[in-house]
Amino acid sequence: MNSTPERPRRGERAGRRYAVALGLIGLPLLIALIGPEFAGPVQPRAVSFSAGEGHWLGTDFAGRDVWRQVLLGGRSVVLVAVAATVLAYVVAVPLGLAAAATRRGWVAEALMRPLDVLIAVPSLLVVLLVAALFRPGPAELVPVIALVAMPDAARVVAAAGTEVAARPAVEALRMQGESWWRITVGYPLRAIRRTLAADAGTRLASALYLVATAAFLGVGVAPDAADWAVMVDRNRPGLFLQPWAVGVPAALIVALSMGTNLAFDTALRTPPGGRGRNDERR
Amino acid sequence: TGGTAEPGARAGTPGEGTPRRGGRLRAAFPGGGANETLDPHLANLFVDVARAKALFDKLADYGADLAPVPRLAAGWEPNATLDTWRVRLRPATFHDGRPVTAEDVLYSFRRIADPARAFRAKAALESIDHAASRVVDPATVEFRLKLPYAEFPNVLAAFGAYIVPAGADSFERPVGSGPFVFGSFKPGSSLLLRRNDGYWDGGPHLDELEFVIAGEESARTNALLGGQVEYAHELNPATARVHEGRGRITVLRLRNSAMQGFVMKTDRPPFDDRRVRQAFCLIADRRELVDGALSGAGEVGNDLFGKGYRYYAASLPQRTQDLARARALLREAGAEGLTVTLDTAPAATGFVEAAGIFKEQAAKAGVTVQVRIGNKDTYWKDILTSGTLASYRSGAMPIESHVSQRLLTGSTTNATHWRDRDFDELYRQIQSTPDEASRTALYERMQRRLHDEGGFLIWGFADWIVATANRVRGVATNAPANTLDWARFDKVWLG
Amino acid sequence: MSADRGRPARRLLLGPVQIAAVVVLIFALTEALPGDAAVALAGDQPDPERIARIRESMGLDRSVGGRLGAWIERLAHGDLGTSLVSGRPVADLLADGFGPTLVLAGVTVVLLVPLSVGLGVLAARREGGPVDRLISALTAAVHAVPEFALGVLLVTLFALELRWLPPTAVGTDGDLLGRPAVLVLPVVVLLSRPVCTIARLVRAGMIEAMASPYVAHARRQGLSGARVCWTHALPNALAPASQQLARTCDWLLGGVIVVEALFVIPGLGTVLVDAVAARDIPVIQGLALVFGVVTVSVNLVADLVTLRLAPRVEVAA
Amino acid sequence: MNDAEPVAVVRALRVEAGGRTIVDGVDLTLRAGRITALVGSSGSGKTTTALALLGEFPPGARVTGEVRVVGGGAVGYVPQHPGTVLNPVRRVGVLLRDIARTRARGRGSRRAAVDAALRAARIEHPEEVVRRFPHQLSGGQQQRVVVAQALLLGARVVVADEPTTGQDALTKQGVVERLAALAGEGIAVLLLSHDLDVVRRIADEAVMLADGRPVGFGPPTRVLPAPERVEVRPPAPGADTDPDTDTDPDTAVRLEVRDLTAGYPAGMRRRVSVLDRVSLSVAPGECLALVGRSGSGKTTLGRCLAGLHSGYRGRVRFEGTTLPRSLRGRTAGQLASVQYVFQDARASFDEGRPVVDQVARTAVRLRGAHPDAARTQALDTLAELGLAAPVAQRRPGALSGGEVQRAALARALLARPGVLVCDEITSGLDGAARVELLDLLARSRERSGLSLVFITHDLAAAARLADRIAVLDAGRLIEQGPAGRILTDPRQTFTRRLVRAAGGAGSRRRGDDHGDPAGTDLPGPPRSGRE
Ligand SMILES: Nc1ncnc2c1ncn2[C@@H]1O[C@H](COP(=O)(O)OP(=O)(O)OP(=O)(O)O)[C@@H](O)[C@H]1O
Ligand SMILES: Nc1ncnc2c1ncn2[C@@H]1O[C@H](COP(=O)(O)OP(=O)(O)OP(=O)(O)O)[C@@H](O)[C@H]1O
Ligand SMILES: [Mg+2]
Ligand SMILES: [Mg+2]
Repeated sequence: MNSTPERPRRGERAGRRYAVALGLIGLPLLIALIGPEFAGPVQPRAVSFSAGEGHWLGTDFAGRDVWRQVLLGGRSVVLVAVAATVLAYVVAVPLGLAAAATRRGWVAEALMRPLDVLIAVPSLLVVLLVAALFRPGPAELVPVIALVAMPDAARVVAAAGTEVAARPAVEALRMQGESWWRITVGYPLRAIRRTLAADAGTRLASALYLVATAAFLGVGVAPDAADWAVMVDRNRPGLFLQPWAVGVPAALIVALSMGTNLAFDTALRTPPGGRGRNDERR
Repeated sequence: TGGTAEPGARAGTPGEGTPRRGGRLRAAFPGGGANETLDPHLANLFVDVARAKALFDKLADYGADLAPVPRLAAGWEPNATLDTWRVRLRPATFHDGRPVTAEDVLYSFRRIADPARAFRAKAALESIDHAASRVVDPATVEFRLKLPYAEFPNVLAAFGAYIVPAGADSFERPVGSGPFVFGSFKPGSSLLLRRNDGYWDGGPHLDELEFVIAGEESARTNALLGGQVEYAHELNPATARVHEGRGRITVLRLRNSAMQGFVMKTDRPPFDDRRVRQAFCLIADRRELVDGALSGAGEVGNDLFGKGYRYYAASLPQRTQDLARARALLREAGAEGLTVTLDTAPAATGFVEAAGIFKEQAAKAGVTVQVRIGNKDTYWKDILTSGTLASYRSGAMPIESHVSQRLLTGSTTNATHWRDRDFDELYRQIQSTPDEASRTALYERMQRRLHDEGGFLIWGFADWIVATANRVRGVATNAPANTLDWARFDKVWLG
Repeated sequence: MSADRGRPARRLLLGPVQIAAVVVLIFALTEALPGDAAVALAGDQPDPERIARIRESMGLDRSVGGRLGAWIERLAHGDLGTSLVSGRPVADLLADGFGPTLVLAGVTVVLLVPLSVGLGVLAARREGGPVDRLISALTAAVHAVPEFALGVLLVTLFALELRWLPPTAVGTDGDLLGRPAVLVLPVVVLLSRPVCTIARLVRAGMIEAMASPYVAHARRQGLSGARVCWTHALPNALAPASQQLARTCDWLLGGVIVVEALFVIPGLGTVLVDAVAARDIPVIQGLALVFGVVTVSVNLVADLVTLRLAPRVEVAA
Repeated sequence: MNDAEPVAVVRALRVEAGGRTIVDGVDLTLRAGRITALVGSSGSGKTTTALALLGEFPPGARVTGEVRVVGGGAVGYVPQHPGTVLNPVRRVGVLLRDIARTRARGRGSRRAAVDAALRAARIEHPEEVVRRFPHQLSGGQQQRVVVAQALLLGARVVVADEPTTGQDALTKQGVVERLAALAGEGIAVLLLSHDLDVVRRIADEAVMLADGRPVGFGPPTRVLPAPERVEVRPPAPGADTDPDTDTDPDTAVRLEVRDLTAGYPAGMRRRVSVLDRVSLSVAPGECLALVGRSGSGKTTLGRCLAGLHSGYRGRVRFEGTTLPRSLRGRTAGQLASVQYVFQDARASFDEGRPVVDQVARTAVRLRGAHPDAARTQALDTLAELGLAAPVAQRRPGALSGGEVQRAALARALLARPGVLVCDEITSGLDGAARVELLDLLARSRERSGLSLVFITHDLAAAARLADRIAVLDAGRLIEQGPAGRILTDPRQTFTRRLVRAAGGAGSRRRGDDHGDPAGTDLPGPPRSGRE
């Protein structure tokens, strides 16, 4: 067994991977942020799902120019979905970790059981009701989507945190009189960051499409709003007539979600180097 | 008065040839889920009507121009004052062999009108004095009406006015007089029917007819393309455009099937001012609405219901967008810089799109339209009483029905709150006029008034799109949805 | 989670309470929805007099509490009530919907577990390698593709162009197992997103576990790579994935609206959508009961798995 | 002595990591049937060298030299920290059977092999232990389980890194005998140990490392310094009045334990009892050593005091007030007053933050010190314990076993506790470091009246530091009294056996425990200059 000591430098490859991830996020983000500035004025409608005639990506279900809609449609997606996902985790992480860390059974039950009840309620009902009672706009949609995503996230967090909360390192933190926040959230959060990133990355896409469903039911953005997720949903009848109207916004959403996930993956990559020694010394 | 529509033109290639007997046709419809029943008087959705029509008959049905065509009724005669009508029945039998008699007719109508029940057709039969109506002989019914009613045959063809055997109240295994006999039923999923060889209008060509439920449009299309069904009801205009002329399936457009528009509440500001209503009618670019909201599958409207139907005032000039005049009218009415809320909901295809388009058009006339998305399940009730401006649509019905249901002071679904004594009087006058030519003139007068100052902004008439497998023959194309030749599977055969 | 032992027992006791809470909450939400069955039934003929009549005939003129009470009373006798709209027993309606849902969910879960765990493990074992990058990119991408788009594409390709598979389940009348071919595409669509989420969670947990000292130690003992991976690392990676799996079971058993619609499979999702649209409260209540039972039990199982995978909790002070 | 065939060879090994050379120019030849010992002070590179034999290196290390295991194959390895290498979610039996299946066919023979290995590793009640999760074992039991794993593997080379730490003298004897027997079976053993007695007794040759460089090679007698005799400190005058009374009415009581009965949950409703009505007390400035066999409940007792184990009946009082059972209920002051140093020091650190930051937090949180001041204090305390600033600024993963152990002590000391419960804090230390550490504790006792509960297997250390010794056997406190008396004149048979075994582990007590601490056997530059 001859040791082959020199290990290849992996920094360069990581750099390339970051570039791919950032490129994937960057394009949709750029369109979302500056797109509206370049959208230009409202144009007269054409026949829906038609191609050509000055519409280089064709027209959408309501006869509007797809490219213009794409330029306009990123902001709400990015703002609402990202904000909702972030909000969901801002609540779910402390909640889940607190449930994982508490020693009193009833505290854990009091924290988590109501979430089970929420989970059992079809989101369709929740959104319908919110639509009927509050007629919320995009900003108010954020908490609604967060509410739908939060219980699931909290459960995943609690599950990942359960093992961490029982580690001797946590006992040592308690021994040091560390703050509740550091013991319950700070340290475990680092330990479960990979799981959290994987979970959050996939939940983002779900949040996006919930925006579209909600829009159709009258919550948040208008059902014919320029919003990528809404576009994907509403242009589906024309999928074969005018694929761009679904394809382009869907591709942007896929890029956004994929880029986010890959960026997480790259950022959390195991540092290069020997395995064994590192391991023995955890 | 009994009209006779010429049989609808049949689809298919010119050499479609003579009908062939046999085979099973599977027809996919959007449905009402596991809650469906086969009670024809409960019919509500298109699929209910199509199924009821296969199993039952009405006394009359609507032709392509929405004039009543005799069915179980062989004919009808009014008295001089138009308030008593004798209806003669043709010889026909129910599936269990019993003849269809005057007794059955009266039973059916009384069942529908039962105040303890809430059948949809009840409102249409309101004009009949059920207690005074009577059996003359087994083949003749005499209807006594509360008022003179020149267009009473419309009632015989009313939506849901099916004739069931006397005493029938359970429809687990329905017995009707229609062209098909009940086979088996799985609510929310499928209904299988067999040919009724003894049908009075000639037995169907098909051996079997199966209705399958597929709520999603793409599922119906896919099932059709994949050979799982032979007939798909209600396709998207976009889907139609994809497949039209490609030869894989046959796409049929049933013109003038659904009126599309907005309703303005004529008794509430700002629409209590007729100039504002007129301005709104001038704001609409109807072509843009048809193209954008209906994907081009339809015709523009002229703020009048029933384009192409009997008594339609086709001579009135087509209204087009005129923003300058609209602005002027608004200025006159002191309603410059107006802001209105437009209620809409995904309750029907094109609603939300049309609202969005109209919003943009209104902006050009300096009117701010705020689109408010409501709940689709309660939409129709909501807009009946609340709001000022709302999306609206209507299926095919005679112009008379439209007027009596929506535009009279006592109408139950008067969404424009159009309440006008003179107008009511004009309607009464029409119904007391036996002479058809005079009636036509009166109808023109009535529609001119509506065109000028009514609360309906009717911008278009949507095609109803159905598609069939290429071997399906005999499907009528000029039959708006809900009329006699629409979904008339007894005349269809497999080539 | 806490150190006490009575946890599973207490959870079993809490279960009925939770289910009751679900039922009451869903009842309250449906009640709070604008409109009722009469309005929904009246549709575009909202003749007020007719609505009042329908309301009366449905018993909707009774008080809210009275109706819930009557429902619960009937439930105590094992009677789920009858549908307001069709008058059919709710139990029948649910049974009709539950069959297809169970088949779909069952087949999906049976395939989901090995597939997602397999992909996650495969990616984690080669972190940063081409296989991992491929799996990571694919799972991230596929997860963001909407179900209907995937469904439509698959149907177009495999059913309409290649004609290998039937495009919808039309004609099976809910008997899906009788014609397994109709299940293929729906199950693939159903699998698409959960496979991605669970695989990503497994991958994340596996990377963590594979870098742990106990896995390194297992490797030193000459155990085969596969064994180290599957029996030493994997159990430590499964807790979050098991929760997500529970969520997926929940989702599948609650009815999967898009797939049911796309493939014409009248499962519980369709029943729910129809019942909500019709404001058919007895049916919604019946569904609430099903959802409550399903959610509470799958969550309980997931939590027991989580606790088993963190045995040290029992000594946590 | 060079006649047996070499089975593993290390030539000119040089390992650089974190910008410094950890191991430089180490040569090692392991021969079949021979025990080679690798000795040297804590942090001298022993573990690094041993892991190189397994082909493992610190992350980001630059490695030159040659490592060759003749014929390849697995190398048995007993790691220094058993706690972290045992899979937390798998039962001990499964972990062992997994290894057995690579060699034995059939369930029966696997089971037999596992059983034999557990017995060979001196585990009592193996049938009970196989059903447990690793965390349900005491530190010493875990250590023996990893020894059993190495035995099961049947490798031709076995590397044992501190296999006897955490074992009481009686058990240690057994483990040592087992290692010797292993060599007798023709297996090459590399023994890394601070326990020079053990090395002298069983090693065929020894390599001594200092700062990563080999500084001695040859038979142990030549390489290692000559041992000295055990000297037990004469009993303090007046302390021997009533040996079995744990309270002295004259002195104040700082910590008092009354009728402590503790256990662990086992199965749905059962509990296993680990401590049975233990009562003891510690006076201010006093050191009570707690000794007993591995698995007798020492750690459990310590954890009860610290509030880390709350499943007990009875009472723990600090200066007259009953302490809440769980440390979650304790105030900062109460936390500071009773501190605990974990037996498995490595597991008690957050692997993501530099050691010094973690150590300093104690002062910040429990004494309200300013973060900068806390850091200075942390660095000072660490330096006193022989951990220079550059070491302290690394993450725990980059510290040697003895180094983390000392860091853990520093972390607890920074609370300026009234009572410090030390759980096996000298097990990973060489003689000199141990002496330094004990002296530091002694100074603290004098300076600030620190009371110590000193859990140890090292009777010599106990003798050096403790005023009194309490002996635990199977959860019962069977004897306690002045240190001198217990060590010289134990009354209970069990204590007698324990003391005898400690004395006889190498026929002599560790000579380096007493006498001149600076003149210990380990050459090399002064500790403070090690970096
Ligand atoms: N990744 C690393 N980066 C920098 N220094 C390291 C790293 N890993 C270990 N060291 C240092 O290398 C030295 C040798 O470590 P090693 O674990 O080999 O010592 P040891 O002889 O086994 O000590 P002990 O007896 O305390 O276990 C220690 O001072 C340690 O701090
Ligand atoms: N979580 C647990 N569940 C069940 N039994 C346990 C648990 N933890 C420890 N034990 C058992 O309790 C007994 C006492 O353990 P403890 O750790 O207190 O021993 P110890 O005296 O510190 O031993 P060592 O010297 O080996 O560290 C042991 O037999 C051990 O197996
Ligand atoms: Mg070491
Ligand atoms: Mg211990």
